[in-house]
Amino acid sequence: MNKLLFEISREGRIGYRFPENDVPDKALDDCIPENLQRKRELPLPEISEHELVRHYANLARRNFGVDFGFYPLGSCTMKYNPKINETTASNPAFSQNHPLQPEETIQGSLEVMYLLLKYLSELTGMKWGTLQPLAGAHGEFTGMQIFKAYFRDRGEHKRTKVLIPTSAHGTNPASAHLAGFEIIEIPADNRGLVSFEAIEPYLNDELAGIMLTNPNTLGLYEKEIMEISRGVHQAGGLLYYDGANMNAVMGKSRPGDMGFDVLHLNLHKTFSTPHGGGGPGSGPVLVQEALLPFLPVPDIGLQDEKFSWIWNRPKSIGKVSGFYGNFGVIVRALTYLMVMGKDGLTHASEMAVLNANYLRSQLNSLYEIPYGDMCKHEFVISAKKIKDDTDVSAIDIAKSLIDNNIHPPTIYFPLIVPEAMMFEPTETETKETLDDFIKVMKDIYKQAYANPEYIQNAPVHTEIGRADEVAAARHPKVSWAGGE
Amino acid sequence: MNKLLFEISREGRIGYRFPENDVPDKALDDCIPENLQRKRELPLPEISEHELVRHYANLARRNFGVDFGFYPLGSCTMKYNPKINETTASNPAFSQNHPLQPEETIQGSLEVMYLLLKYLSELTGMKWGTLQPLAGAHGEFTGMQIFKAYFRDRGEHKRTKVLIPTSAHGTNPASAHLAGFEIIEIPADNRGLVSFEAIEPYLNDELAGIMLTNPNTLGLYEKEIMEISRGVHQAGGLLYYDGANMNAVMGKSRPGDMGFDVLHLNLHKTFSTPHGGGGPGSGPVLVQEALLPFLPVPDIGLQDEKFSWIWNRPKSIGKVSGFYGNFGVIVRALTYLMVMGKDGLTHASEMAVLNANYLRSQLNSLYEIPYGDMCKHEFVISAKKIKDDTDVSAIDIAKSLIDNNIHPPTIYFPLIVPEAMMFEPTETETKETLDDFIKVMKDIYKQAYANPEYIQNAPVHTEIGRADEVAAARHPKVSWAGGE
Amino acid sequence: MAQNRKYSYVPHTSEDIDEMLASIGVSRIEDLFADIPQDVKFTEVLGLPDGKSEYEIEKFLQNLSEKNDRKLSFLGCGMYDHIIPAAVTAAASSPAFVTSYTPYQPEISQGMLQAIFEFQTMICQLTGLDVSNASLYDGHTAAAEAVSMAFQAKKKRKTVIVSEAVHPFTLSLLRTYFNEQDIQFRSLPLKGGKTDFSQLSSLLDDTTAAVFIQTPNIFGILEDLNGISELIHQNKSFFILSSNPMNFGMTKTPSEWGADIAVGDTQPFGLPANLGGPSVGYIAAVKNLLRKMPGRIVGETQDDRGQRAFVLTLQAREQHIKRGRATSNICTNQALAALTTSAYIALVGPMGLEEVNRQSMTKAHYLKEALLALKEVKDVPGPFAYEFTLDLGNRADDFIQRMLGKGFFAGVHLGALDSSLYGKVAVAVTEKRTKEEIDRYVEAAGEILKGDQLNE
Amino acid sequence: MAQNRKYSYVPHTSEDIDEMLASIGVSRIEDLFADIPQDVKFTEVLGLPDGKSEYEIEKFLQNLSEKNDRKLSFLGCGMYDHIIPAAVTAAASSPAFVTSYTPYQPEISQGMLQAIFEFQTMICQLTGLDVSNASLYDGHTAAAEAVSMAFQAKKKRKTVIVSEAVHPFTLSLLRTYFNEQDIQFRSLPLKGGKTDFSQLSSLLDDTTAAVFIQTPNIFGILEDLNGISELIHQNKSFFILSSNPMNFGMTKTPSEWGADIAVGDTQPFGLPANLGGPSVGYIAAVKNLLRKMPGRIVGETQDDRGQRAFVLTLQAREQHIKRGRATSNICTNQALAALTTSAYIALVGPMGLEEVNRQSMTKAHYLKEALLALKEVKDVPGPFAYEFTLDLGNRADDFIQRMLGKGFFAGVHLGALDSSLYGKVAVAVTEKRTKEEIDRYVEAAGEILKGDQLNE
Ligand SMILES: Cc1ncc(COP(=O)(O)O)c(C=O)c1O
Ligand SMILES: Cc1ncc(COP(=O)(O)O)c(C=O)c1O
Repeated sequence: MNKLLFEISREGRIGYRFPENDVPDKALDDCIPENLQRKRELPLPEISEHELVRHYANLARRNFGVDFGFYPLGSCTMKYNPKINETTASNPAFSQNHPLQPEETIQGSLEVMYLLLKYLSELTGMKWGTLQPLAGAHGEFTGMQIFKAYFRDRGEHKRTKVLIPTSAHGTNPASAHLAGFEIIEIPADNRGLVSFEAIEPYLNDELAGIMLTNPNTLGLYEKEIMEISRGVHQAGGLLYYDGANMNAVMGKSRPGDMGFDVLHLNLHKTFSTPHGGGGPGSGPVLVQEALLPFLPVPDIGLQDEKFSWIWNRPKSIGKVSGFYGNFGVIVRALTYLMVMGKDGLTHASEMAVLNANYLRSQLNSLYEIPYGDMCKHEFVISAKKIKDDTDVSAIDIAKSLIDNNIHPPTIYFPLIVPEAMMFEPTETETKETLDDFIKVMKDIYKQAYANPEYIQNAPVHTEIGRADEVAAARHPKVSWAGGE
Repeated sequence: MNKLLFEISREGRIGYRFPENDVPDKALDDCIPENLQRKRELPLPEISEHELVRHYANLARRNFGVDFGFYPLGSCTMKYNPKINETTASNPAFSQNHPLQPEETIQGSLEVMYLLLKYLSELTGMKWGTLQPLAGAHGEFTGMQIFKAYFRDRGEHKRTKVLIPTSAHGTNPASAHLAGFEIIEIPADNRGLVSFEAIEPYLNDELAGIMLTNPNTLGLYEKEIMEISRGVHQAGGLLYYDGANMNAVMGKSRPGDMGFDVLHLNLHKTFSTPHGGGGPGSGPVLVQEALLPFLPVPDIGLQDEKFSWIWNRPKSIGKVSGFYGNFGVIVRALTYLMVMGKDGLTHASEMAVLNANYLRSQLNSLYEIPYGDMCKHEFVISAKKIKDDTDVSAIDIAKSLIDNNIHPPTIYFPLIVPEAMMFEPTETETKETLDDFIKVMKDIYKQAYANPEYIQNAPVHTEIGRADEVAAARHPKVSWAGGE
Repeated sequence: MAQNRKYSYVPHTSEDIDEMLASIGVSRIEDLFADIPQDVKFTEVLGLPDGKSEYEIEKFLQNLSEKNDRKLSFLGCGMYDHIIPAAVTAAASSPAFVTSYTPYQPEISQGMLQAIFEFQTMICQLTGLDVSNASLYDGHTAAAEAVSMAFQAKKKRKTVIVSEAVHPFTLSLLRTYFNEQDIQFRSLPLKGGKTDFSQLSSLLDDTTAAVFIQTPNIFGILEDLNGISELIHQNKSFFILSSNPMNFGMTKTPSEWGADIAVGDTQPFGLPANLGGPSVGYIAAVKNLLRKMPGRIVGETQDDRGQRAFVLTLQAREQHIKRGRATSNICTNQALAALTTSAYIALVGPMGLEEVNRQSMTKAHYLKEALLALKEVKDVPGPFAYEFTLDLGNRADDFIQRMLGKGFFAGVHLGALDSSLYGKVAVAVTEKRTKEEIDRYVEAAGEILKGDQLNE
Repeated sequence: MAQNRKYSYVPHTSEDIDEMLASIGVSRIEDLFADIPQDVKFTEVLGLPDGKSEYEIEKFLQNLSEKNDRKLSFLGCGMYDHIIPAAVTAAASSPAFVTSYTPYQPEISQGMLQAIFEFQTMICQLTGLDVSNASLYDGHTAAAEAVSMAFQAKKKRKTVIVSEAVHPFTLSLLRTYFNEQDIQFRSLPLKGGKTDFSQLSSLLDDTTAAVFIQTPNIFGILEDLNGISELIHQNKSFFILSSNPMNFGMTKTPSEWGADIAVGDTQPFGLPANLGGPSVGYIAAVKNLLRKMPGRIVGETQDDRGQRAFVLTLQAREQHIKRGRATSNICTNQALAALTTSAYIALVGPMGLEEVNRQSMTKAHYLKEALLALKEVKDVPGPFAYEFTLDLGNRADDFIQRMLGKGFFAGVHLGALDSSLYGKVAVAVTEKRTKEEIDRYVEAAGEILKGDQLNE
């Protein structure tokens, strides 16, 4: 158990030495009026460099990452993050540029961004886009603002409704709401799919559009996608594609060809950039031709072999983040995309789907998989029957996986599956890893019936046991408050 | 427990992609005669990049380093290894040079080596030296060859005896022996020191010299050093200084001023370069003026602001390693030395000695410290009384420290102390760390008397328990032999 | 034994594939995609380059990077060129942090959870406010989240008052975020290089959810916020204060000014500018806004063995629970970058922050005085820390361009961000710049500006 | 609040120092050095620079490094410019490996111990021999350790026969190591670019402890060792074979040639040249030489819970136990670099090694043929893998110098290593070189050499 930085702090300890000041000293009062000066003490930690390094080295030992084991966290595409991405991204000639440098001094970086946009457009079948959104949800919000700007431009002020399947990721409704849309939840049919039938009632002049992910969060390909997209378009609406699941269909099926007008991708999923304990990510947005005018500014232009920022976009929704996106993440994604190439990306999707279906076929006999008989890159188990039979729930199974050095799947999502467990193995896992995992899942199943308490008490091999989340929320302690 | 690389290997698995060959293909037989071609299969592992990364990431979790906790391994100076050293050493403009590049293309690297030699000479009070030796023992061997060349040059062929204290590190006699000298062991006196009296009988025309470290391996300053050096010199012999303990005396006492003729330093101890799980290190050798002609070739020269290799040294002992030393380690050491500067190095020695004496003074009441009443950078406890009383031995105490997340000291060395435990805290540890350690040592002491088996069964909190070293040596398995 | 070029990072041997297909019960990979309707199946070849070896792509990108050109930088305007200690970067590079995701499973995520808890604490310590979160995308979106919080907490109020001295990109972004018919922006105008607070009373009314101020403002000038919080609070509105947190090493902090919500970007704490990202948005607020906070929050609790444990908490605010009614849509944030900035703060400590501030301030004042001594130069006057603004009028672009030719990124022409700021050039000087560099800047500027005068 | 410049990396506050001194029972730091006799106390000020900030030293070293100049490299001669996969460097950079020392304590060192056990195994797999160790300093000192083993195993024999085609630095080093009166070196002479084995029988006698051969030899030429081991073994001497192990991807391995001891340097496996170090000496031997092996050896055993465990073993050979009678004096070795090379071998695998060899070979042959087509160029003939030698006579230095001007490290003038090799230039071509680069080399060489001819 690590102490907190504040608990190892010692007054007067110096951690780092700066160069000596080499311009003539100047009194603080001569620079900054007294009433603008800080009076409060800063109660920040004072530690040595060695302590700093040890602190984080030991914290790191207490964290699981995909570099350490199987991490089939559904919807998150925890694939291997190639180390070469770190090499290219840490090149100081990329990483040390200021966003407001003159354009002629960042031609290489602009080309990186331009190429990535070009390749992503081709991969998704879209026209062009922006790299400005800083994560998937941010991309969704950007997309919804583009919807809005489009309808505003057309004077269609009545279009305020966005259809979102009940199985959608929480960010979809949150982003649409944030952008001022009214959300209509569309239930899945008994196949786990959105049927044309289900959306038909809403195909009217109040419809702004629909947000879908395909394959959907059950890992199933939306079979009626073309009917849906035709219907939405005929009703004057737009289609938004949540690209979180793009890893299933690269080179196999393009959102642009499915009729989507706007989409985001998660570079930190499909394109192998590391997840960083929760970020930074990157959520590029791509659009069809008709929506180009609404993209955030600045765009990147290429003329006479010179790249430049283009600010003059009168219909643009404006800025959605401070500068141009998480450039460090963008370099990594381009590296990956270019190493993989067209065949590599297609092959990645194929193997991702193969791995998922292999797991699915092996777990099928014991665990209930309520929807579909084939999946794409992920699938969802319901532990409901086990729970009813043994009182062992999805979270218990998840915790038991931890005891087997496997990161749990996404649980209790999508909401339409009771006791949901969503597994996404990704393509970079070996058959041996999958086989080990299958064995563990079978053992857990047996234990659940034979000795349910054993599973309910998991994990036992970890440094901490289950944490009291109710107490955490009831009496929130969200910052260190001294030695109390 | 990690599987071995060989155990995760799968035939046909590809871990890495090379660029496509872009010159016309050529048949193997057209290049290499058939009878020179390999016929044997190479049974090497076949794994994916993700597996490789995971393998080593998990191995790393199973290894303790000074980045993770207190590591008071005596004689090894496990101080903090500043991260800036890694930054400067990994600069490709340093790391990617070939040793046989034209001199004019490595002027920067030659200057690095030149500066380091210059600074080390000043710090030790010597004239000049070589960076070629690749570790401390290698430096000793180089030094002994310089002794030999010196006497050969003077035609003093009878000088074959080297005096070495019984407390010396094992590499001292091994290096002297390897260089063809006969070793005379000098016992410590009851102060734990080498007395002039003890060496006096050997001060004759068979004496080649003496190898000493000062402070010695008991952490004690050799009080009679000036008598000894005068005696040895008067008898026509030379003095070799094992610089492993230099961390105690920087800016406080210089081997050159003590009368030493040749010495080595361990850059991986005093100069903060990381120990790398056992290497690489670096063992520069420095000499007094009279011994300059015998240094290994090439030397580094500076003329008209141009650095060059100097090969023309007819009396040189020749080469002692392939090229010029562990350059990567040299860059790190120079970085450290320049960050520290003269005051910083002196202060480091002061604080190293303060830390050691603080520990010593706190442990003194419970543990027997057979020699000295003040120490330099390290000190040696004897667990003999505890062993006699409780049957808990030095190794048991060491293993019990492991259970407390502390790396054990060096044990059973120096050989002159029964049940020896040699502690070297270094200057980069905080008082809090020392206080925690003192508390653990006190608890262990109490436990040893109260519940000796508890200590004898340590460690229990580790992934493996005590290993059967006898079986390992009796039936050596030194490589993986398939699934047997 | 030619290598199959498709196999990048994919471990499957052809035997693996055969075995797996067989056990699934299909015969070809294509069968796994049979559920894709024929009319949306992609049957062409992607118009992307062929895959290449890592080595070739590394060379390619190295070559691209060499088309960039770095000069001596005096740029600020939201991103600052401070010294980044090697230990900070090293501490944050551990694969265990880098390759993990959001710490949903506390039992195997205490490392990241604790690091974020420490980040939250340090943001509270710096701002003097009570609560913070696990990070937001950047300082500009943090501004939007703060305004959004204010609107959520004051459901009936639809106006936000924004100083005209905030970063133009922040302003642009706020307009993107809050473009609803019923939301109104009111501008608190400029007076010289400062916000004209004399107008505040008249702008405040019962529709005002929040007042948004930035200090140091876009000109680098430190706003005098004396009495401002009282005005705002009398009106039951929220006081949102945006700041470069590096300045807290020396200047008054949000709690001292009475702010309810503090936002900004922690990039100056150990992150390279990286053409604008990743950086980290911070947000801190008074205690009673805790349940309105956006994004992840880490809290302290106990495990079932009675040990201290950290967990994601108050998730009922978040999109995965609340969906359309969440306090924010943020999911993935900037965790690793937040960890990096915590490590920076912890390493340099309060004394280090003071040192950085003192040096940056001293050097910035040294430069400004030397430039003003050139006579040809006018400034936007006002007290500042380590960024100031010159008023070069028509010569601004030319000055920057010609300074570029002499090896300097001389400053940011604010007119490029907002045309109303035409002629104003913001110049930032950090502790990283040496006297020699600053003197060269002055010399170069002198040559350019004096030359100009002659030619005019 | 000026920083105390002495405090680099030292955590002590002045209160700490006071408390500790008090508890020791002295009043000043100086008292802790009271045991140093007055006449050896250093009382002056060290003639070293003042301490500086990391940032300044980093800049200083960056500037120094820019005095170096990298060209397109065709250098070999013991160090080769192969592609280094990013994953290899990353795998070996873990602080847990970097900041540990020799794994004396198996309970907290299984990571390094297993990694070394794997290294040993891969060296055995590559050479075909039975046993190996945890690494030696470099390939050249490994040669000396091998000869030393032979002398120890054949106590009465005092002669070693060494081919004249071994690396001159190896030879120089062997002469440094074994300069005793009673030890004799006998030379196995050259015949063209190969060792003249017809002389071997006459040199072998009952004083011969070992025969030392290198293949590929200093000219890059693959020695034909057919029948050699039989000759040597009939004489009860040891056959020591030194090789660049990269070649084992394609050419006959030590066990196939019947060698007793194999040595060399694993630098080609993932290590940058680093001006010559760190690299890694490997040594492998037949089983019955195990107890004569130098340095650390890791062995497999079991712990007291019955689990597999790795430990340092056979320590009775080593200096810390045997002292003067140890098999070698080596203590610190090249562990981390050895781990790096294991990671390389494991990542590229047997197919990768073949690929590297096939490409390097093809490209080297492509270059050599193109150069020989220039007519002006003679070579040292013989079969080779990816390094060959040109015989440029008097033009060697000038050629290298002028190629440098055109952007190439064109080769190593062997005459600089050993004057008897004057005029011979060794040229290495790895998989890293592209056709375009090689073609440029040929063009440049053509210009220089043809020009020469005209001027002669
Ligand atoms: C299906 C889906 N949509 C959207 C998101 C939101 O992406 P981000 O977390 O990058 O904001 C996620 C990721 O968690 C997701 O899985
Ligand atoms: C006193 C002493 N001398 C010599 C050595 C040998 O140094 P190295 O291990 O670098 O060869 C050591 C290190 O272990 C030592 O402690």
